[in-house]
Amino acid sequence: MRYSAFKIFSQGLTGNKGWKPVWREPDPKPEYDIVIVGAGGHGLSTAYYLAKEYGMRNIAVVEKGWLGSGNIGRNTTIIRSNYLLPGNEPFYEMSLKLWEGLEQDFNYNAMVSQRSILNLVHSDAQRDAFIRRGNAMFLAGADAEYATAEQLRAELPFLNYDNARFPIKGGLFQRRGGTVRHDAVAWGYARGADERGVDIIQNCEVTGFDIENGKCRGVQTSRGAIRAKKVAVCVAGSSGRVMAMAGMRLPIESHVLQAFVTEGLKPVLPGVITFGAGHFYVSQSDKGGLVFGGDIDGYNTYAQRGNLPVVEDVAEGGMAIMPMIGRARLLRSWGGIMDMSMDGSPFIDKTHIEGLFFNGGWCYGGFKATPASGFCYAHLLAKGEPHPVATQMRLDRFKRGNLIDEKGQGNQPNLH
Amino acid sequence: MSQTNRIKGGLIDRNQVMNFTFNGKAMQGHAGDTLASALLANGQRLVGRSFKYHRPRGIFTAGSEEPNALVQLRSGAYQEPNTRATVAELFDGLTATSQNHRGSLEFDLMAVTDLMAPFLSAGFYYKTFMWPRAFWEKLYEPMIRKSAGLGSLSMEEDPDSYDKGFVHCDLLVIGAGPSGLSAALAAGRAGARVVLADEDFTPGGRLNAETLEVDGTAGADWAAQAIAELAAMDNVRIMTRTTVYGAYDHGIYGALERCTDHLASSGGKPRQILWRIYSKRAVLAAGSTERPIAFGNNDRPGVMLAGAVRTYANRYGVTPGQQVAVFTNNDDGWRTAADLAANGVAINAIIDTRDAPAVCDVPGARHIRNAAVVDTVGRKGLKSVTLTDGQVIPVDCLAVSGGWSPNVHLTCHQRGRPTWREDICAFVPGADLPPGMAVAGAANGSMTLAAALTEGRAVANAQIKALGMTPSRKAAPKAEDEPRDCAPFWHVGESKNRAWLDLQNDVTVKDVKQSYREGFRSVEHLKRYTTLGMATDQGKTANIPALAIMAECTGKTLQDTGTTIFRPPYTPVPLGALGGRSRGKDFRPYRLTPSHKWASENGATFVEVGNWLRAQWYARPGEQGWRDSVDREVEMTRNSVGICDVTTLGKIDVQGKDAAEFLNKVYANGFAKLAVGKVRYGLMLREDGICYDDGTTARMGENHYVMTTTTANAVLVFRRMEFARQCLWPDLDVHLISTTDGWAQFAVAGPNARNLLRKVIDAGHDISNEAFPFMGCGEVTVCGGMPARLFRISFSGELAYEIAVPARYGNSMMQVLMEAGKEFDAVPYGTEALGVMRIEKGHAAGNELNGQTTAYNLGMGKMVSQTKECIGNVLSQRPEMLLEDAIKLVGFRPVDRSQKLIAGSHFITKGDEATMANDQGWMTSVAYSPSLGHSIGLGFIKSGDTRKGEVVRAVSPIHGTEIEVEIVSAHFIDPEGERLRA
Amino acid sequence: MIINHPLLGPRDAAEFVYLGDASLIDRPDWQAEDAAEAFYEYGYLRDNPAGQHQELWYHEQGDRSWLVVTRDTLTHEISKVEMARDVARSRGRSK
Amino acid sequence: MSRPISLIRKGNVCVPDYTLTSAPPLAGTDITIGGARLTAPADLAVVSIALPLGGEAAAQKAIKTAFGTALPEVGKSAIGKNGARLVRLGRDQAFVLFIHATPDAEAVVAARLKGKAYTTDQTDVWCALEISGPDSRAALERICPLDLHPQAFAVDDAARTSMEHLGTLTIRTGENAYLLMSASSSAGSFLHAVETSIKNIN
Repeated sequence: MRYSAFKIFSQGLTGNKGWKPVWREPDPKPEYDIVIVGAGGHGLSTAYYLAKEYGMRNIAVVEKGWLGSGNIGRNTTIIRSNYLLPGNEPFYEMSLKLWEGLEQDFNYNAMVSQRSILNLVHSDAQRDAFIRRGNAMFLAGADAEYATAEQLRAELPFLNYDNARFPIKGGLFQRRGGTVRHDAVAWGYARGADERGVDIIQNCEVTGFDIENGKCRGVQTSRGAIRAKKVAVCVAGSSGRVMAMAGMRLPIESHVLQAFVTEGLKPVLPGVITFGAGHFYVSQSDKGGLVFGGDIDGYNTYAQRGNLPVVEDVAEGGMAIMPMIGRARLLRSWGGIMDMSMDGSPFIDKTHIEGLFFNGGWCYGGFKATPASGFCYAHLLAKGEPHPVATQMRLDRFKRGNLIDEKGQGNQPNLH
Repeated sequence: MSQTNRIKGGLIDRNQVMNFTFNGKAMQGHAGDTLASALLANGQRLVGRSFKYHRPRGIFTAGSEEPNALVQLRSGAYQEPNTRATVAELFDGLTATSQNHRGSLEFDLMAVTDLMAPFLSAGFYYKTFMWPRAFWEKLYEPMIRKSAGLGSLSMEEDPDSYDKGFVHCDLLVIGAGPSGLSAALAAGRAGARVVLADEDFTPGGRLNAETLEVDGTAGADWAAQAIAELAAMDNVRIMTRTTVYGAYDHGIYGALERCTDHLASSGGKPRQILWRIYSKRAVLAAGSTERPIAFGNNDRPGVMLAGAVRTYANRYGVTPGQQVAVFTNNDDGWRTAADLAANGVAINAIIDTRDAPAVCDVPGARHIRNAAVVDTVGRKGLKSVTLTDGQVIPVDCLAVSGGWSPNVHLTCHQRGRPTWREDICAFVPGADLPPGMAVAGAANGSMTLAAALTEGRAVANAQIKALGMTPSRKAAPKAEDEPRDCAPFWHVGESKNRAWLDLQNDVTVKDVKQSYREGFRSVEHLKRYTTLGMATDQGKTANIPALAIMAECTGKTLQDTGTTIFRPPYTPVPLGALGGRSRGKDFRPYRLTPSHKWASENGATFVEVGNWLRAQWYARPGEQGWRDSVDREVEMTRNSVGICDVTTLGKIDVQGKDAAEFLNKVYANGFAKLAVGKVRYGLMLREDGICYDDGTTARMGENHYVMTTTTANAVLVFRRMEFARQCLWPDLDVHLISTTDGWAQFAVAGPNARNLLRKVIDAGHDISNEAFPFMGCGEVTVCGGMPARLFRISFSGELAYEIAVPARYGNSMMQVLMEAGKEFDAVPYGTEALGVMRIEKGHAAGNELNGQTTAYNLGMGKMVSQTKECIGNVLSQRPEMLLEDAIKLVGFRPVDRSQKLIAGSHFITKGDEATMANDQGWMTSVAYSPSLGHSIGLGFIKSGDTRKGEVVRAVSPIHGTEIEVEIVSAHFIDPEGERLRA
Repeated sequence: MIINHPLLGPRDAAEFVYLGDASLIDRPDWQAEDAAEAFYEYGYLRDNPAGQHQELWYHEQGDRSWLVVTRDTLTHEISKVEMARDVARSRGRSK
Repeated sequence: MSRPISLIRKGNVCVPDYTLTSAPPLAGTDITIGGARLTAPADLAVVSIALPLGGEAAAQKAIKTAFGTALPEVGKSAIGKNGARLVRLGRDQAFVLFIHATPDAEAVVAARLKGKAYTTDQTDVWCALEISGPDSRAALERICPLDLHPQAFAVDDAARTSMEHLGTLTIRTGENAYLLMSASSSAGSFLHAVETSIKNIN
């Protein structure tokens, strides 16, 4: 069913009774060309682009819970391509360009809203690093803009300029950055994939891989065995547990990132703002809630919940840069499990097991990557080689010494 | 307007009159009122507008579950959006305004959206606003954003202060209703350290709202007695106005105490306190929340929850209406009818969905069995209700009860799932409670007063036993079991008009059905697609009926349908409280250098370096800008002598028989053979082979070393060294302790450095070049016997020393050095001049040691020993870290010397296009070199060590600039190091 | 979270700094034939279990001891806390 | 070139051209608000003692001889000769706190221990405040995560923790008295934190 204003009008006149299910609820077939494990954002976009770009239709996406139940539905909805390193920046810029055409592409309004992202600068060293980054963004064809404190004061008068422990000295804007309605991304991709014949099978947990002589032939699931020519794992947050079933240890730890939303407020923030002297980033949703987050809790966990110290740390950061939010109330907090990788950057790669592919390690940058991740994973699955913008996202990069360490924190996942 | 709806009774103090305004209208209430009870007393039924359709709404509940009656409280910078009138205590002078309307509350222009409702059903926005693309951000979204949101922030800094605190207890009792009081009494009598927390300002819970008796006294009186008994116990702490909002790991609970919200002014005291309650055990006695039944136009002002209606009557002495009907599926609804009737309020009808006899006798009320309300009339205030059989009953208040849901929220904060109990039509706590928690009373599905009292004591006693204490033998308080039968009934199928579930977010029964139709059938999909339960009330009244309707659609049981996950906070918590005192200048502590006082008296501008404040430069009168000061400081240092407080560098005292061996393992370069009285530069690698810190280490004695780290990494280096000491080489005899703050350390640099120091170092210490050469160290005395440490090290490239004295003498030492330096025109210099000189000298600092670069990149690859065991040397040899065309640190100068270099520019080979593929590296640090008279820079560029003399482009597209730069040695000044050895 | 320090008793986890898997104690032999491979695995690969996890915490705001904490990554329940120095020795580490 | 430390003595043959004056960051602090008083102890010297690996017994013996009291268990402190307080911070680390004005506290302790333990001067690393009076515990409750209830934190108990982002050492010195120590560089923020706590409960 194609969505349009006319459709809404005609349905409205007939009591909205003619809307059809957005996706089917198929039973698994015995065999597929590709089985994608995980109907999160990345898994669904992979299926969508496999079908749309590479004409592959005999695909299943199997999901342990409900589609979109992973981090696609529990993030702070930010999109941006303000990366530094050549291993990352072209990839994220491609992703941002895909976001920019996404809604028309899949005929679903995910509310891609490019209201800008701003990284505040509080020291000269930080300024130098952001200038370096902004220039890297330009070199990769992205946009960037450096604003002085005076320019910021004019544009964002509510920030704490005059009574700050760490005064604001400027900031790096990416005007094309912004937010997207996260759930709608999963739904849009699911709908698009389903329309093209992809079977999205919810409540179907993978319990094992069928590996024979070093080749992956399919998966065991809670709904029976499914044979597949290729198995594409795409379960960030659960990568450790799932790949353990294939006997693999990964350069990944699972950590929880909490996120928060306030009660609905009339418009306050134009775009995304991140604090540079503490852990706090924030945007305002179309519904009016301030959506914010900070640092990960910092210990290995698979429990989708965090603890108070980080809640307080994040709120301190918020109060430090925008003390006018003191009387806004935190409404809800939640936690998502992140694949924290050893250099803070992801993987889209084959494994040493033939036919078994891996996509993960997104740290807390997975949401913005959703389109490009799916696109590049689809490319790898269909063509057998990495997409040109994802050539560094390999599992063996640590052995080779080719790191993609944006923050320069080294092999300690909780620092990325 | 007068208090037309005041009736007799209640817990209010009629002698205290409180004046307040609502939308500018002056009204009066009494001490003990909430804003909601006072508004109702004044006959104000319309109090707000709903989120999506701007429907007129009234007060719906009498507690924190309120979805409708949200107001903006106070004014100016104190403006507080989305405040529930139902929990806001009335104070004299209170001002409140209604929210979310354009025009007046009565005539909201945005109400037009309600007429468009057929086209605005669940998820409509996902299906449109896509064409043309540019219109989304230009037109559609701004329109949506403007109409979304409820209250407004003042945009001024929150003028109130907040505090935090830590409370420890054996048993935390959450809720001071009947079961909570019973539990607290039992635990308190047993001698346990008890914290009893309740969100209300008057503890007692439903006891204050009911006419039930405990131990033969009125419930509210019994509650007051119980509180008095508890208050007299040293081991019990009663925290009223305190909401326990979250259950975190290992018995830690988050709680918010509202200290001054009930006062006209906080009087300079913290407005609220965020408590972290550390409990060994907890009893959740959070009670239950009533839920509505969905029927056509059930959102009119005047349609209220039945329990709330009698709360207003019994506790506040207010009747929400003069002509009241009750619509119920359970026995409890009848209590409302009975209690109001007893207060002389006309009860027109009791409409019971069940085909059952009357629960009690209610004078004057018609009992209509097996019936339901299908619709209502009265846009801005209820006028009548229509029943399934078509009969119309004129009423101005309809009390609705769809049964009660235990407040299981906190039981689910650690991912526990509630279970459905058919007999009470409710979800009760599941098996996976947060460790240490037990549940009692209505929160546990024990819905009668008698059961709550008994269970409260029993659960507390079990917890007391588990703590190894002896329970008190005193019996539980006694009450009667009131009738609580309930028959499931969620929505009136016959209703043609919209039947509302989520009153704040305007989610209707039809929306739930459409969600099902479109495939959004999991409860999480339902929530996310329709926004059910995502409003400020978190669906406390709406969720269960909506889930029941989804269960009807899918044919599943409610148990299988499940609930969405309850997460903290239970009720919303202001960000100000979560931030506590850490805001403004108090966001983080200040660390001051020992000479801070002197510096601030001598023209210093300070800069934040981590938590330190350091002098950035010292302006002198007549200087036009910071560059004047910095240039002067550099020139005078290089020409004579300058003094810089370098105390912030980390200092670690390393002692032990194996200290040398230990240092040899943590530094990449050799340290085994450093002689006593000598200093060595040391490079530290992370285990992954990347450089992360450098500094000098001085051998002060046979088993005694003093290490310095960078300012930024002092804590990190210490942590990693402790790791090495305890976890990697546990049998080395080595001991670490930080002395960073203990020694005031000053760099004294420049050709006259020795001459200056000779004046302050006591005679008898030979500091001549021969006796005390470059990289020497030792203990000396200054100013007549003051112990000091002297290091001959140089960051500036000049003849330089660092001299350290006990920190309490630091400010004095700075004065002395300046006094003694007068004859040399000694200058103090700040971090800017320090930075200029280190760039002139080609020393790497934070911009170069940024966690991404190796010794190989820094041109120090050979320092990394491969002939000893040390951290990082193995992984530093990975093949792609040693590529021939790897970036190397070199110097840069502009071809046109008048041009200014920009840190963060990228290098592009001449003739190449400025793209990422052609990126050759970047400029890390730049400075104007007063010594050379032009801008200089350090930077990493591919194969830099072999490209000296080449001219490349330094591009900074973010500035729109590009300049030609020449690759040169990083050592701009004195490359042979003659000065520092002088 | 609360960590029951073997010497100091229960302390808020906020006093500690987390490092990661306690396998980081088992630093490979730098002179072994396969040192490069062993250090790669040591430095980069993790079991990352969903369940019992032995992990390193540093009592930075306390006695500066490193601890090995055995904690369930699904429930956060802590079943054991040991001094890392003792664990290191028991695993054969010395000088 | 190094020579023994000679402290300023009257009658020193060599009269220095310059003299250094001591300015400890909280010197002179004496604030009373409601039921709590905040003072900065004068001339409090702090020296750390590390027990050598393998030499613990000898070090403990030397400590006992030097201070007249055995090194207490971790988390406890004990008062020895001349009021010196030994605070056991960890397995192999202790502090000794004593009143001593001149900047040679470490040398004094080292001499007494006769090389059986490693010593480091910590006097200037720390600043100290004593909070006393009936409201002390209530005030500390606002910033101190430790359970200071007498059942949990007896007189002479000692513990390090973090308060308002500052590392601290707390020693219960009396029924209603606590010695609080924190880094000397952030003394101002530390005083502000404790003082605000007292103000906030009044």
